[in-house]
Amino acid sequence: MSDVLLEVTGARCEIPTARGDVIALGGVDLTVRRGEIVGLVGESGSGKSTLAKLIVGAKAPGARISGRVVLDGEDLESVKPETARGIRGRRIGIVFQDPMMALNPVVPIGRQITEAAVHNRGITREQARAEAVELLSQVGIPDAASRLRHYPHQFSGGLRQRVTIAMALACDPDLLIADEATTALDVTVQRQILDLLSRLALERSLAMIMVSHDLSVIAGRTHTTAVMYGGIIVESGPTAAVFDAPQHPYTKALLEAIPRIDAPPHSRLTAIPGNPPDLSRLGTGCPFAARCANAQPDCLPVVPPVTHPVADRTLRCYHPVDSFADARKAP
Amino acid sequence: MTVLQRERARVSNIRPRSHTLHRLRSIGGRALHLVAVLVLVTLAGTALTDLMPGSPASIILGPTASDEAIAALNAEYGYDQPLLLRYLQWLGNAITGDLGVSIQSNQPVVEVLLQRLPVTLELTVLALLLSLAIAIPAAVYAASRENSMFDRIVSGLASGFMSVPVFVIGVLLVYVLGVATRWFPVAGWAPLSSGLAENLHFVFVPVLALALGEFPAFYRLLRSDVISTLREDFVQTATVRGMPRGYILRRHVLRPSSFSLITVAAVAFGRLLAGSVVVESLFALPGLGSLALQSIPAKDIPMIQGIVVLVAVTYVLINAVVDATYALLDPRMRRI
Amino acid sequence: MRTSRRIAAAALAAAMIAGLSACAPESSSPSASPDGEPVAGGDATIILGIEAVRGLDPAFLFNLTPSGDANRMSAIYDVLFWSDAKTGEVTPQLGESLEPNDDGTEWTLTLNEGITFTDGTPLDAEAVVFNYERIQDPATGSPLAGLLEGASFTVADDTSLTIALPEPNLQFDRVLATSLTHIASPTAIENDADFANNPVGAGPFVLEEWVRDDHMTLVRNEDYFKEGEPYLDSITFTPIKDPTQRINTVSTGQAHAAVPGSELSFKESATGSGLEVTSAPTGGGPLLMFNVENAPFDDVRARKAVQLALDINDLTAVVDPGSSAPESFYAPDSAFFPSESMFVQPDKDAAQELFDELAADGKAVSFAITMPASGFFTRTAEYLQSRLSQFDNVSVTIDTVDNATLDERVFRNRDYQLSAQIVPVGDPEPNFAKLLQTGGQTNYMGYSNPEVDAALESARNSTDEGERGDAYATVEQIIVDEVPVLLVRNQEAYTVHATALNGLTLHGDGSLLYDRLWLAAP
Amino acid sequence: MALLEVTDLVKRFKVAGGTIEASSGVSFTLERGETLALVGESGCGKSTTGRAVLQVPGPDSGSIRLRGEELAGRPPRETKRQRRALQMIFQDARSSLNPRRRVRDLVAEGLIIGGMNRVDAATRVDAMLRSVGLEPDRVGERRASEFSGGQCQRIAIARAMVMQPEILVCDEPVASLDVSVQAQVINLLEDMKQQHGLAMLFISHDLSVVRTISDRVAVMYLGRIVEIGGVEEVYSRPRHPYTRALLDSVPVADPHQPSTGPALAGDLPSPMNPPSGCRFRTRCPMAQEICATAVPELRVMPEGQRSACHFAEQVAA
Repeated sequence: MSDVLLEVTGARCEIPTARGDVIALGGVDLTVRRGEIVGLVGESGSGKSTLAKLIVGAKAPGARISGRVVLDGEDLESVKPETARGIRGRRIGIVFQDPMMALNPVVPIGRQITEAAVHNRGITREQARAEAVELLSQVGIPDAASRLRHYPHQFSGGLRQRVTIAMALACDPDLLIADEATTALDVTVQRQILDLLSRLALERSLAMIMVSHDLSVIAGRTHTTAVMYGGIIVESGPTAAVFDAPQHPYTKALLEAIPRIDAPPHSRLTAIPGNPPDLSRLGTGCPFAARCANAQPDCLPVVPPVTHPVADRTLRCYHPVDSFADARKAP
Repeated sequence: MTVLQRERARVSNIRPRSHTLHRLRSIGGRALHLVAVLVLVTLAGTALTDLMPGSPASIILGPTASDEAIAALNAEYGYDQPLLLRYLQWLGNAITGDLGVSIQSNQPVVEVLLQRLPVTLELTVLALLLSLAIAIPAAVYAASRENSMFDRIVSGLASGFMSVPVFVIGVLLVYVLGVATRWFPVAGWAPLSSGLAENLHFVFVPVLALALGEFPAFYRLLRSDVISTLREDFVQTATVRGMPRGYILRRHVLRPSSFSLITVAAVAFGRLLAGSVVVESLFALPGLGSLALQSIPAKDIPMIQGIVVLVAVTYVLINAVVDATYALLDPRMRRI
Repeated sequence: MRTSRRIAAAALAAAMIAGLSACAPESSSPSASPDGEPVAGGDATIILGIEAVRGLDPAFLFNLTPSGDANRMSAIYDVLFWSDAKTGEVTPQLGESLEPNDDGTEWTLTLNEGITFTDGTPLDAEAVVFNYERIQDPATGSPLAGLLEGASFTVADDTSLTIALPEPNLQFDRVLATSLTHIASPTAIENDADFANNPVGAGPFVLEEWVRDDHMTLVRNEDYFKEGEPYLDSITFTPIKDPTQRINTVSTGQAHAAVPGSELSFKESATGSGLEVTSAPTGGGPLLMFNVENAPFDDVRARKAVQLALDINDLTAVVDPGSSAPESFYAPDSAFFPSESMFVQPDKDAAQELFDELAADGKAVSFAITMPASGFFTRTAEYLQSRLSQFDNVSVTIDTVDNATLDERVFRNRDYQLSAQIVPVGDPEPNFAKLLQTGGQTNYMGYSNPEVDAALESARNSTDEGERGDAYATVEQIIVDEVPVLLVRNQEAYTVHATALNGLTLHGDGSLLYDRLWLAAP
Repeated sequence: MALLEVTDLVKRFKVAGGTIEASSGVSFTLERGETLALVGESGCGKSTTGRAVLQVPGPDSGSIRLRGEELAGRPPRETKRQRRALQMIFQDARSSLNPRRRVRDLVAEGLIIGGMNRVDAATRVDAMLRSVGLEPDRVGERRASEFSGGQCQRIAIARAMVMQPEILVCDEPVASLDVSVQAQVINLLEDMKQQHGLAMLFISHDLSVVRTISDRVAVMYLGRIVEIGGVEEVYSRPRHPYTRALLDSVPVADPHQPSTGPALAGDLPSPMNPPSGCRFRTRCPMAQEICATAVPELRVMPEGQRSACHFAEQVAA
């Protein structure tokens, strides 16, 4: 059995709109190993959610998608759509940003948790219910058995997200995707959910993709980090390495733009000039070039290719940060 | 994006606690509402007949009647009294269940209404059920295959039927199902007492005419609601969890998409109840519509008021049913 | 003096029920029922236009149209005498004879012997007098009271009585045969307050069940005075408002006969559907009436101008396809039908001249057409507006009103300029007279001409057909010259029926005689 | 005398089934040139309090004094002048700007309504646009709908600042902005404060942002201030268990610094019937019996901040 669980290669996604094609993904490779927690970070429009949805087989209406998704050695593009849907439903779980929206308001949560297990794994309703009770207690919902009958609106925001996590786990998947799973939550609840996800990943040997706009969320909880900008992964590598020694100018600038809770008051933030790119008006070259302090004329004609400056790391930049000289020290 | 959504989540968390009091208040409020509606519409019914030309007496006695005879008859029925006094007298009797006697036919109004109601009720209920039975599967299927050939054909048909008045539909159906094929009778009515098959045989074409008139509105509404539900996150969640399309449509999409359909269907029910005049007269059905059609020009005031009361009460009842249905369909509406 | 306002009511009812009209080419002649020996038995369904909403009281024979009450009353009460719908000729039925004295002031009515109402009460002279005195009684409020105003009755014996009229009238038999011909059981009238809803007569059929707006079932009167009649076991009357649907029910076999209403275009669609049409072309018909008491039609030139401006052939073809334009006020079969039409030909130049002349006098022709909201009348109004607006110095508006308003404004207050009514003229007496004589009951025009009054009077008091003919020709010529009314379509009473239904006889304004109806064995 | 003095501010809302006291006796002061942050999780009443200060809508009871002059409960007509000294910007700048109007008109609106002639207003508007980093000749004639979220927030800031306010109330001004743009707006607000001697009431749920921009901070929980004091003091030595838990929950963008301390358990209780005594007691790891019966008062702590906790002295450092 290979160490690699998921391999995405050359993923592209173009969405036709009235203003022209939006290139939501411009050729992305991503590898997730068994048990690995990958952070996928980027600002709005970076393509991180599109990538997550592409992996689970969801797409915007009319979107044109290409690239290969190989899950545990099986190429999901080469099998029938129904088969691929079944494999995905069974082996990948996904948790969305807003639990209120991700849960059907008029169906009891018990049914929502069990339906996929009944359908994908062919177990009986009773078995599925028993499992659901177990799952709900695992994700920290007290009195789980009696709450199966309840509807989403009868739960608080934090509990609701726990319910969607239980749903995602109902088929005992190998990969869990948390797409901005804590963004809509208060900071104390976010902490609870992040702790829960970390614990579940460990206990169940889950591989996990944590998608977030917030570097802080990714920092302490992932093995590897991929930074996205303008529809491509600009930099990836072991989380500590990426944070300590960012090589892409965007990663570095992003880290400096974050207000730090341990900085003295009124310390000036290093802002990135300009605005995130308009994906329908992307130029030919590096999408970050217009805002980049290191940009040179050669950044513009062609998107930088993927390079491997050191083992385990990828970079798409012609003029990387001299990261080793500039390395930040751990406190 | 963040705070706004959190705010929404928080608001939806807040549930009322004092349910009994709330429910009592809402029942009391509804009863009060019913009374107010009834008073207003029956008063308007009385006043409207005042505004129409001619008097009941001149219509009863015919064009040859002398002015004295008309005055005498008006006095006998109390039509020389001021509007308010006349209304109060009527109201007093109505409270005891006496809606008076028809000026036209001399029959007790309550008796006539009870005789007519089953016909119209059957017509309305069946028409509504049939139109929903056509609209719901068609709308769900079309919405799930937006812009497909099926969608375009059915949506075109719906627009077509919407722009054709119901009497034209009726005439067409009569020709096709009655005159040309002789499958169904072209007019008339068989009460349930003459057998269900016979009854349905007579009622089918009028019901179909009404249903074809009603289904476009249902179809279009449900189709667009289903399309927007299909864009909801929870549908996407179910899809990526590997649930089959049909299951998702049945289990996850239909119910949350049907709230406005229920409201519109209820309004349609009320409208059909008093408004199937065209179909009732085309098919010669002894229902409330044809009764109203006779009573209004004849200035049969007791009958008009009786119809108004009946329709108003039905409207209020329907609203109660709709509320109950909402609670059934949407657990968020339930007062725990 | 109050007679035939009921005609206006008939017009109203006809207007109410007229609806869709199909396009049809030139009308075909009515087909006759196949001859053959009548067969007993069978149940017939007959479709009428409207429900007898106010019950069936002979004193309230309010709606004379065949699609309304007259057909039902003929089945239940039968007729004392009937007037042929085509010729107006009076024939006995329950009655045996009806003879005037020389000057027409006294009429002797003799009944057939041994007739009883279905409740056992004898239909004798007393019963007839009871009915007629009830009509006279102001407390009854009968619309027919005017027909018997000032009359007195003397019972001679069980089966005969004399009717003394306040004024001579040699045509009274025609009045009696159309409007005073239904006699109800005095016992039922006296004992049953709701008698109108439980009618008891001596006719061929007895009321068995009546579900308003649905059906009225009548069964054979086993004690009917004619041996072997009626032939049918039962008759069911069903009211259907939509005229096309009435024909559809017959063409699909759901019913045996239907009375389509006043529009003649349905004849064509009925024969097209393989149905029989029994009809009686009569005189008179739908006519425009000018209010001669108000501007602009108080000036004869204005009426004349409209007459000259209109091409009645064209009007007929447009408004009621399948009907034809009239050539006289009298039916083609009538003895009074003129050898040469007195009706004027359209002359647009002459019409324009008159309109201009009136405008120059400061009397420009500007008027409203007050019409009931029904197909035939509405189309007529629209036709008038479109054709007359082609002329200068004319302006026409249309005022479509409901029947209550029409009754109030036109028939009661005469607050209109141009309107319309339908007056069938089987015989000129009584309908034509009541339309045109000073103060006549349907004279809503306010028209008065002593010459016309005199001619009508002399015709009424004459039994000589030649004398009557001269008088009616005089009347026709004056009406064509002075134009208080303008006839716009021929009139034809008709019933559409399946081939199997035989023995249709049209009386009065077109109702059937029910004793002689029979169904051919299938 | 403080520039702004808010005392015992109460604001209630009717909702289906009852009443919520969103702001439940809140008191604070704001000095000239000072930034006070109201921080807390959703439903704590921070936005309600901020809006009540601007009378949108006004409080149900309590006092709001601007330079000693009472604003609460007085008709808008009488306090027009004072209210111009208070301006506000919102989280969703896009929807607070009419998308069909031109930027110059949007910014000038308050001045024109205030009675300034158009020429003078135009000069002021262009100067202000420049100072928020927008080139008036390039953006002035465009419509608000053509701009991104960050640029809209700049326009909103210009629109508020052109009125020359003494106090700017910022309601989650950067919550919906991307990190890279958020830094621009925070820096801009700091510049405005420096240049114009502005006082700010800064409402936010983000403790990192609050740390960067504020002088003082008030931590709110279920309609009450539980701790208030200088940013340094509160962040380095919190004296309320809720503040402690909040700080522990904030994720840090440093892979070597894992979350510290135990996570706070449970969810926010229903604001319709908050817990008796100390409202935080249902989730507090330190709760004792007294917390259910006695409402803790804000007490001055050795570090200078004030904390409303019976056991403030024992909160872990």
